[in-house]
Amino acid sequence: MQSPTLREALAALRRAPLLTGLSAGMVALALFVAGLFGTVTHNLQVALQSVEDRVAVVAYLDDGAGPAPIDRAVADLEARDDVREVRYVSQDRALEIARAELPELAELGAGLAENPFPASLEIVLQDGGADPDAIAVVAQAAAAIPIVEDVQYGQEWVDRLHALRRLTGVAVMVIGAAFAVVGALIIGTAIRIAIFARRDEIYIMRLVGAKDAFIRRPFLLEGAFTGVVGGAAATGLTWLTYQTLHRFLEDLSWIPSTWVVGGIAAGGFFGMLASAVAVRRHLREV
Amino acid sequence: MQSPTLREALAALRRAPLLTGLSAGMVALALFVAGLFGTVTHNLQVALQSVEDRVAVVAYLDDGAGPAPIDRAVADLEARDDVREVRYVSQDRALEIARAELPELAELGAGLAENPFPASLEIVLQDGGADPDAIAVVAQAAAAIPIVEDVQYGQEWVDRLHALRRLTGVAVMVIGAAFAVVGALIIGTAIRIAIFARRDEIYIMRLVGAKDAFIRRPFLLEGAFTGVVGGAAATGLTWLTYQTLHRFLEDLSWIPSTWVVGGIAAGGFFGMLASAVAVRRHLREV
Amino acid sequence: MIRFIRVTKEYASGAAIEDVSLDIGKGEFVFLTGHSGSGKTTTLKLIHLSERPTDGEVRVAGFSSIRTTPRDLWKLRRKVGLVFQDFRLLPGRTAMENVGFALEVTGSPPKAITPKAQRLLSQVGLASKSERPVEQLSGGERQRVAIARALATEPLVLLADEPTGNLDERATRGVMDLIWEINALGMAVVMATHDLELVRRYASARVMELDQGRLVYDSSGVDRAVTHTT
Amino acid sequence: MIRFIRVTKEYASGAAIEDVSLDIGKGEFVFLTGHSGSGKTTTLKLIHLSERPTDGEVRVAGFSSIRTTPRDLWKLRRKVGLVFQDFRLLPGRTAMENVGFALEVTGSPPKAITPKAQRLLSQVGLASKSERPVEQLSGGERQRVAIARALATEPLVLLADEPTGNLDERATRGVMDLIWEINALGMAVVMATHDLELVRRYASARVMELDQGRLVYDSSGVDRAVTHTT
Ligand SMILES: Nc1ncnc2c1ncn2[C@@H]1O[C@H](COP(=O)(O)OP(=O)(O)OP(=O)(O)O)[C@@H](O)[C@H]1O
Ligand SMILES: Nc1ncnc2c1ncn2[C@@H]1O[C@H](COP(=O)(O)OP(=O)(O)OP(=O)(O)O)[C@@H](O)[C@H]1O
Ligand SMILES: [Mg+2]
Ligand SMILES: [Mg+2]
Repeated sequence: MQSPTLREALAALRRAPLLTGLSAGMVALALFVAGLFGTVTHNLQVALQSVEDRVAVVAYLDDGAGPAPIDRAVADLEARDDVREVRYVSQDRALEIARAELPELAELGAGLAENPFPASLEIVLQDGGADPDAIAVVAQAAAAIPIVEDVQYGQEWVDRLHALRRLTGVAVMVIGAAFAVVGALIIGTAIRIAIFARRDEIYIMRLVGAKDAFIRRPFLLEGAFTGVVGGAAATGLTWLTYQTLHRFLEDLSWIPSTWVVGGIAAGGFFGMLASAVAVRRHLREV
Repeated sequence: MQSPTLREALAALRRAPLLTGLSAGMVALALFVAGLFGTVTHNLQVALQSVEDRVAVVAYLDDGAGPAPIDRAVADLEARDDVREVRYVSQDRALEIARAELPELAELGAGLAENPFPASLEIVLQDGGADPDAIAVVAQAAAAIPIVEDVQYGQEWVDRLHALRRLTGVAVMVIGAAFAVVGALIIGTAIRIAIFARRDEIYIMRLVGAKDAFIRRPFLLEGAFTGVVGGAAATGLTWLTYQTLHRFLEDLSWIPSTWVVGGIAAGGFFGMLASAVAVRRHLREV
Repeated sequence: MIRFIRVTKEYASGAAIEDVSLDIGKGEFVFLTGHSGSGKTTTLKLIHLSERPTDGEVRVAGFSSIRTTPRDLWKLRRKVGLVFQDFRLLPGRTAMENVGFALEVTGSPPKAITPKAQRLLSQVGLASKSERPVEQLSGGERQRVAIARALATEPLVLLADEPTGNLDERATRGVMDLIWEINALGMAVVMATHDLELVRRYASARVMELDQGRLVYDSSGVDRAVTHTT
Repeated sequence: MIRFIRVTKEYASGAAIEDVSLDIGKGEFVFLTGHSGSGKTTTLKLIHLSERPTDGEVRVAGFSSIRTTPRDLWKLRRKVGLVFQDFRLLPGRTAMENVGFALEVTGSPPKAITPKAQRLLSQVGLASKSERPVEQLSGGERQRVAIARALATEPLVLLADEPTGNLDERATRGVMDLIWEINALGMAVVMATHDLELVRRYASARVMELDQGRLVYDSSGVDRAVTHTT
């Protein structure tokens, strides 16, 4: 004979495959919702990151600045730890960009006596540099360079981005917590119902002299199994949804595989935990 | 004695309140997810609408155009059915806006010999006017006015918005369908489990000579009840989540009350339907 | 009323009933005896069509095992009263509700249900416990509720599987007298039992004995005439 | 072995056992008789502590109803073999698995389980049906599986609630002989039954009679000595 725990768990599956299947399905659905939420969250993060990457301090240069001092300024700034990249934007390029971004400027052009846009250095900060204080430090450093006439860093943008980050942080936490609770309740409920359907059996086991631990173990295994199967199925469903959406939204990216593995493991652990709680409560009631 | 159907349904509730409660809870959770999704969808719609409202045809005016012909042009355009509003933007105002939107332009200003921005008319279309063809018609009409030098209508923007609309349409449909299926499965599963737990009872009823319809009816009522209670609870949960988020995201708006009522009614109808399917299948199996 | 035409019931594990033919008339009282596992319960299941024969035909109160669809089973069930070896009461309901339920299902006028159920419960000696959930009744009490339920619908046939298995002598006599009385009014009774004492006491009843699924003895022999004495 | 000290068990509906004191020694064989509803099942439930007395104390094999916590109940249960009025077998499992389960739970060496279970099933006459799921067994067969299970763990006390209620004469004799034999080896037996025939046949056993929850007769009277004859 195999281990009693394994055998009992398999017996449950064999005797009531419907029930176990339904529980696993329910868990899968709960985790699927979590998976969709994860996909949205992940893509939000990616999107935010790409916006953050665009946060740059712009140092406008004297119109007369020559190539040598400009190169030196670029080198100096790039040497800083908090700066990732420095890009030089010439006067001509600035005009071009302005034309592309503001339709009204398309009207300008050859008609102008002189290019009104100054040359500039776009200073891209290291990751996580969107913090207003960190930006101010870089801006001061840039302002200290002689050929720099003025430094701008889109105060408004930085603040807005910060607000957005806080907001999405809160939203992710609140909705994420809601989903986690929902998932927890669904798994727990599914397993309580499974136990409810087998209450006679548990009662008989006790009458025959089984220790609580002995009764509990197969349920824990079953819970873990249900959780893992549910988690795997949820991953499959999320992947299908992702694939479908991906056809229309090419920017969409798949959640990191660590999340997937973590999610399935959490499903298993969580299934076991929910079983433990449900059985413990049930054993106390009988 | 009351109606047998009602009595049986109440008896089920009385005998296994846990089971009925758990089923209703599960339905509530499924519908809660639907509620959250509804909130997101609704707010996406609101956001899209507000972006669409900003879609305008811009007619740039001759620098020498006097007030009288401008007023006439405004009046003519506003008389059109497909135009909601026409706003006059003077040369000075155009420069101001440009400065606010492009930091580089802040450098400009007094230094310029002449304001390079033309005056313009911003023509806001009626709701739903973001359709590229409708815009082209208005643009042609505007171009035909003598003092109009050029007409721009952000071809790129309109196209992008259209793409976004299609995209969100697809996303809402796909994810919405996924959630609907999830909800359906959860309700159906919860009720199948409830029935599974009562299989002996159903069997006995049949042996005593109960017609299938007689056996089925209390389950239908129970399903409808579960659905409505679940729907109401889901509405409560969604409302709480909305309230919490609203504190941080002031723009968030509550889903239309028709959706709420529709959702609860759908929950009831759906619970009944799921019960019907589950009982029918069960009765066929016994 | 009940006719088996060369009926065989095979389970995966072998035949529980083999080539049994029998004929039970209206108002007959039949004891079905035989060792444990000889096929008594299976025979009763075949009569109310909760099992279908694998071979042969069962005809009961105008219903044939060959033609009756699952959809129509309820019509047959209303003509047959059942007392199971394991009671099969509706859990979580009172004795009253269990008896009342059978009446309700078979379409008794709602007003008549409570008094009738009450009367039946008194007849089996449970008047004082009618409002008790069946889980809180003793084994013998449950068995009597099951008997009251089976009699409630005034069936044409009563099928009883060891109805006295959990009853003491006094209760057995009470229940038997009740069934005997109703039988005298025309209800056929098929009672599976291994209580030979009981069979001996009601000597005027017909006795059939099963052995390993075969009908090995029938007291009414070739002559199927009914002799009913009280 | 078993001692009731002024035990009363009240249910919401009234007292099922009232002020009962008794003392059953090691290796005694006791028939517990009484009418339906007199408290036989309740007495057995009190002995294995699935019900606790509302008043008084029950002591069994060193466990007291007052001090034993629910966590420790399994220790008592392993010393008590149970045969229920309604069998209480684990559904969906074979006869073999049901008996084996009891052995496993009580920590028998895994290798010994199958042969021992097989031997017990043969002793109750079910050798050929040991691999059959219990749902597919007849009433009497289930009852014998329940008896085999109760005996499997070689308990100090066997509590049997109408263990012959679904058995024919032959099976009854087989089962009784088996229990009687094991009793001779020192296992105490408390058997609730309303089969007075049985009580008469095993005349050397002690007889206790309950009536409406009171102990109204005890054949061993004041003298608690055991006279065991085979
Ligand atoms: N569902 C089933 N599947 C397989 N075999 C079955 C099934 N039900 C009964 N049997 C077998 O059929 C035979 C007859 O069973 P049945 O229940 O009719 O016996 P019985 O005469 O009622 O016995 P008892 O007096 O013990 O109740 C037995 O050997 C039993 O094991
Ligand atoms: N859970 C319960 N709740 C309330 N009353 C109960 C409960 N269990 C038993 N009773 C009552 O207690 C009394 C004794 O019941 P018990 O089951 O001990 O009788 P018994 O002697 O085993 O009878 P039988 O021979 O019919 O099995 C009965 O009147 C019964 O209705
Ligand atoms: Mg039987
Ligand atoms: Mg009893």
